[in-house]
Amino acid sequence: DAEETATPQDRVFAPPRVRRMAREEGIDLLSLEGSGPGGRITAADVQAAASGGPVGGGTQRQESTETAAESAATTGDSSETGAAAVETEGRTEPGSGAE
Amino acid sequence: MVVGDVTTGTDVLIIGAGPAGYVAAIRAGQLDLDVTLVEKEAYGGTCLNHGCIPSKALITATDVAHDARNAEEMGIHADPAIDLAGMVDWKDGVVDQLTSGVEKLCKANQVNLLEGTATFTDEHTARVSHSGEGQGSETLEFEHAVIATGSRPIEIPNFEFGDEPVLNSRQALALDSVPDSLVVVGAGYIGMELASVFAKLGTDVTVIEMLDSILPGYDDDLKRPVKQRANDLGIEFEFGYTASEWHERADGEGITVAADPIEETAADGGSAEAVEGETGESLELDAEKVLVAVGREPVSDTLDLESAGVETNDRGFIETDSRARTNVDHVFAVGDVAGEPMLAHKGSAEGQVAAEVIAGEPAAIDYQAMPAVVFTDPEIATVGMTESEAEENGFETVVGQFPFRASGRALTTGESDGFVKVVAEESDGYVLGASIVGPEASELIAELGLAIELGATLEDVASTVHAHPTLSESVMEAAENALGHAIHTLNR
Amino acid sequence: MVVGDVTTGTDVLIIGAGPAGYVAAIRAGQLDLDVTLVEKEAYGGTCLNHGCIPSKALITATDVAHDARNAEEMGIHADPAIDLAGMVDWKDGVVDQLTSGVEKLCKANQVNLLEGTATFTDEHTARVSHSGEGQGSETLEFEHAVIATGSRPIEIPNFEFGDEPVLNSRQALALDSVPDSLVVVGAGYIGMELASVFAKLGTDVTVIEMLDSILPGYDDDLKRPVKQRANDLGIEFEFGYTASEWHERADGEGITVAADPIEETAADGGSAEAVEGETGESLELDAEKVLVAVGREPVSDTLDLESAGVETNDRGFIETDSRARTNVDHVFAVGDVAGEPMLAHKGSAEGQVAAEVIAGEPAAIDYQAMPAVVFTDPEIATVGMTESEAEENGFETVVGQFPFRASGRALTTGESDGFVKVVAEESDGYVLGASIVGPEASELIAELGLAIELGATLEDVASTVHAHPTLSESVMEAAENALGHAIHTLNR
Ligand SMILES: Cc1cc2nc3c(=O)[nH]c(=O)nc-3n(C[C@H](O)[C@H](O)[C@H](O)COP(=O)(O)OP(=O)(O)OC[C@H]3O[C@@H](n4cnc5c(N)ncnc54)[C@H](O)[C@@H]3O)c2cc1C
Ligand SMILES: Cc1cc2nc3c(=O)[nH]c(=O)nc-3n(C[C@H](O)[C@H](O)[C@H](O)COP(=O)(O)OP(=O)(O)OC[C@H]3O[C@@H](n4cnc5c(N)ncnc54)[C@H](O)[C@@H]3O)c2cc1C
Repeated sequence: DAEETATPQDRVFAPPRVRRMAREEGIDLLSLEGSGPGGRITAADVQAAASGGPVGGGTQRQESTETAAESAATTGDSSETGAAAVETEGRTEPGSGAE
Repeated sequence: MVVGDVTTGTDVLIIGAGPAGYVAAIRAGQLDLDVTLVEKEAYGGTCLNHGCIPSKALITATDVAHDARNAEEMGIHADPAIDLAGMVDWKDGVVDQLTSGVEKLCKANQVNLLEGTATFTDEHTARVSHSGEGQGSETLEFEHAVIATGSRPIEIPNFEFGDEPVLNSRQALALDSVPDSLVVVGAGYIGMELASVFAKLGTDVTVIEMLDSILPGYDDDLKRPVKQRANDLGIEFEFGYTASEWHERADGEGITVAADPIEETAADGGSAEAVEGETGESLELDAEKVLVAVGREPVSDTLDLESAGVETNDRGFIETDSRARTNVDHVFAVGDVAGEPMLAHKGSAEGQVAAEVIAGEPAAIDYQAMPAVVFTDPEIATVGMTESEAEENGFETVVGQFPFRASGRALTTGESDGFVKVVAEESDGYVLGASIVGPEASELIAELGLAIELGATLEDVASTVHAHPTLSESVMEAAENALGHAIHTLNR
Repeated sequence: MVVGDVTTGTDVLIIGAGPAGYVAAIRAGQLDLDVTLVEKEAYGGTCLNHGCIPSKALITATDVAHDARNAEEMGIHADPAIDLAGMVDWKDGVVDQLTSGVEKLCKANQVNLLEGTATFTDEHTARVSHSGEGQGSETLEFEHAVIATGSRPIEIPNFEFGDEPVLNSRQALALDSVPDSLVVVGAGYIGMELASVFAKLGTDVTVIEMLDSILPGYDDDLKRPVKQRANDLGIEFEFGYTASEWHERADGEGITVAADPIEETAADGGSAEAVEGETGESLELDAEKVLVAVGREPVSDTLDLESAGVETNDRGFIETDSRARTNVDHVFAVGDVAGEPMLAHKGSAEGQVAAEVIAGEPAAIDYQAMPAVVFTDPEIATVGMTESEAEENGFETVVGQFPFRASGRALTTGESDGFVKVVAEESDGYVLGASIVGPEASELIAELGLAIELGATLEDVASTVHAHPTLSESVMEAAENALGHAIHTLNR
């Protein structure tokens, strides 16, 4: 379904998470053929390119430093005490500091 | 005009011109189907005439006055006078503009409009009776039918909507003078929206609710700012009570509404208000009017559905599949009559699907997320799953939150109660749901609905640049918070 | 406090605590870098102290009064009195709350805060001089520096900001009494936002603009509702003129601002106002004050940039690459000083990238779309490409539009001027850009920004269910219109 009136060559249609993955992997998104709707580049396309072949289970995805933070946030937020913690932290937010 | 009994044929017969039916009709017209839309009362249905639109018009208008009256902190001193008759005229003008718009859009899309009440006579014919004087009825043969007859307010024993001081939401929205006092039965979204409107008009409002809190079904943290604001407006609550009857007062100065405590609630002490020294005792509330807003029921019993072979479930809803089809293949049902959530946009979405399926398109109801909004003060909006729903569905979740009191934009509007909460799948960060309570919650939820539909992750939302200063930055910050790197609130 | 000359070291030196600098600092702190943030004046920079926040606070507050005063149609009769001193106090309270929040957030993220003015002494050191009495200066050694010194208002000949009746935006936002009359020089977004504020406060406002329309750079259809509303507010415009000088009036009753016609405009008859029988003649406008809002210029000349070897372009901006790096590898520049668009969220986004790059992350400025908002009445918001930009970029485009007068929600708020416009790539339907003028444009643009970032298509936006009744439905309808099947407006 790629037509002649294809999109200008320097525009990539891919979500931010995929763009970051490509940067992490050192892959130029312009060199990829998107497999998503309308040719959108997906995470799987980047993974495939990174591993030089078709995609596997998708579990090899590199997480940056966020992984640790994510799990910390989960343990904190999934319980009642998590909610209480959010309240407490509120004291250092802008907007809550006015006397 | 058709007088007497004539038989005409149509590809698609649509019964009911509310947001489900008229949208189905317009879409079917766009798809070059021959469509007849039958409406017995008013184009636009409940939503445009007696629901969404008039309620939101009065909410906004009373807010303009309320905001000005309460802006002393901002250096504004105003004592607005409200002329309810004038306000209702304005609201009626808005309604007229929209309903006549619907009529025009139907015509422009080649929809045949027919005024009358439709009943099925068999699987492929319906009778339409015209109510006007000298108007008879006619028979319509159809290839496909779309039932979009909507819902009506539920009556409770001893409170008949015909009796003068007893109001349903439709009648409450049409009052042209402000009652001194009002009892609202039911603290669902309609009851709560109207309770705020009247409180802002200066009415003394008391809400009676069977359960032990407002807005059943919503998470406590979402309700809290709404309950607080309602208290600030002077709205009184009687939780754990059910309205039993009303009578004119002996002094002729209004009515008394009696309410009985709910056994369970009183027994387990669930509601502080209900037990406080008067367990088991009935309440007597004096008021000028009583608004009954305890829910809505499908209009499926006045259609002779049996003649067409269409079945309903035990609550009267017509069950449908993902193509909006009933148990009868060529008959579809959309909107409130087809089940929960009874919301206008859900009906419109189903209406589009029905029209497209009839036209042979591969349409289906496969939304990942259906938004819902409560236009209280502040607004509540939700889309997708709550944290506990996500967990029940087997997801490991991560949650991010951002309080509006940390939003620059919220502070500049003087409205900073509430928060944005985003629920995502932990490992890949896919956004599963969101809930917002606070300023413009109804608008802010749209971005998160799109995020869910597109399979966006927290990172996608967090790394999209949001304009400053806007409330929408709070959506981004909630996503960043879930990722552990919000800028304007602390993480962990 | 440090007195005398001491040398300390820091991983990351950030100069300037505006939305670019403080966000870089917080993010760097989150990434466990050792950060020092130097600010010479006030945490939060221009944006929080003299820009975005105070302007939006006054816009919202004056709107509350204006809306109430003009709600007779809705049945509301009010004659609000505005106490500008009180309003400014409130606004200052909002600013204080936010700036002290920034300070706390920096500390909570282990950012070392240093008050003083920084100048480079060589590629790896800077001197910070403290302005307080008895305060000396100190030398800081850094591994990386982030320049976030922002911008300042441009002065024009004969209008010095120190002179009492001549105001820049900062001074205008701090006035505590309402001027009877005001000349605004420049019809860019800052001039237009403040012109509306003062008109709503009751000031007679005249805007002088060199070009032949307001808001240069925006499409005519977006400007039209804003110009119309400005006219309705009684704002007068003199297009094709440039302010030449001002003098006190002989009667001591204020000043006279003189303006000369722009040659070209007068010559080609570009501006009706400018040519009408007085081509080539100067204007004399009497007023109490004059606000000069002709643009902003980077603060890059007070930093001894040469000592660090950092170059600027001929407009004084520091040019950077997609990692926010200057020509010197370990020195970054973010925010207004790093170039257009000079918007807070652009600076914050660059600040985050700079911090992440310094921490070794593969961050880059690779946003597909940067939103921009003008908080006029009504608001204008844009994101991504306009139709003509898309065509210049080689796209075949399809455009969809939805007017707010067809939006139920817009009608219920009494604000239905304007429209949503979506520009998409024709063959696959990718959303490329959007522009909105009308109610809550600033919030509605967020969904379209996300759509562009995600590579969403028109169909994605159109088939996402949007809550009814909301303004966000207009976004969906504009997408449907581009696809040829909008429900609530006619499709071509
Ligand atoms: C006070 C109030 C506020 C609300 N606010 C909101 C809100 O903010 N957002 C939201 O999403 N929803 C809101 N709702 C709910 C919303 O109004 C309904 O979900 C929506 O109207 C359902 O649309 P529908 O087309 O299914 O039915 P309806 O709108 O009820 O329309 C059905 C139509 O069918 C006609 N009809 C019925 N039987 C026949 C027959 N036999 N022959 C011919 N015509 C027939 C009726 O006259 C009616 O016009 C509100 C409801 C109320 C009461
Ligand atoms: C009236 C007005 C309204 C605006 N409205 C909006 C809006 O609605 N939305 C929007 O996006 N943008 C708006 N802007 C623009 C916005 O304010 C700027 O884009 C933003 O402030 C730029 O951020 P920055 O961090 O780059 O610089 P700034 O905010 O200018 O901060 C720079 C900081 O650096 C400090 N500094 C400078 N030199 C030194 C030095 N040598 N040593 C130590 N400190 C130093 C300054 O004191 C200042 O605090 C508005 C601007 C104005 C004037």
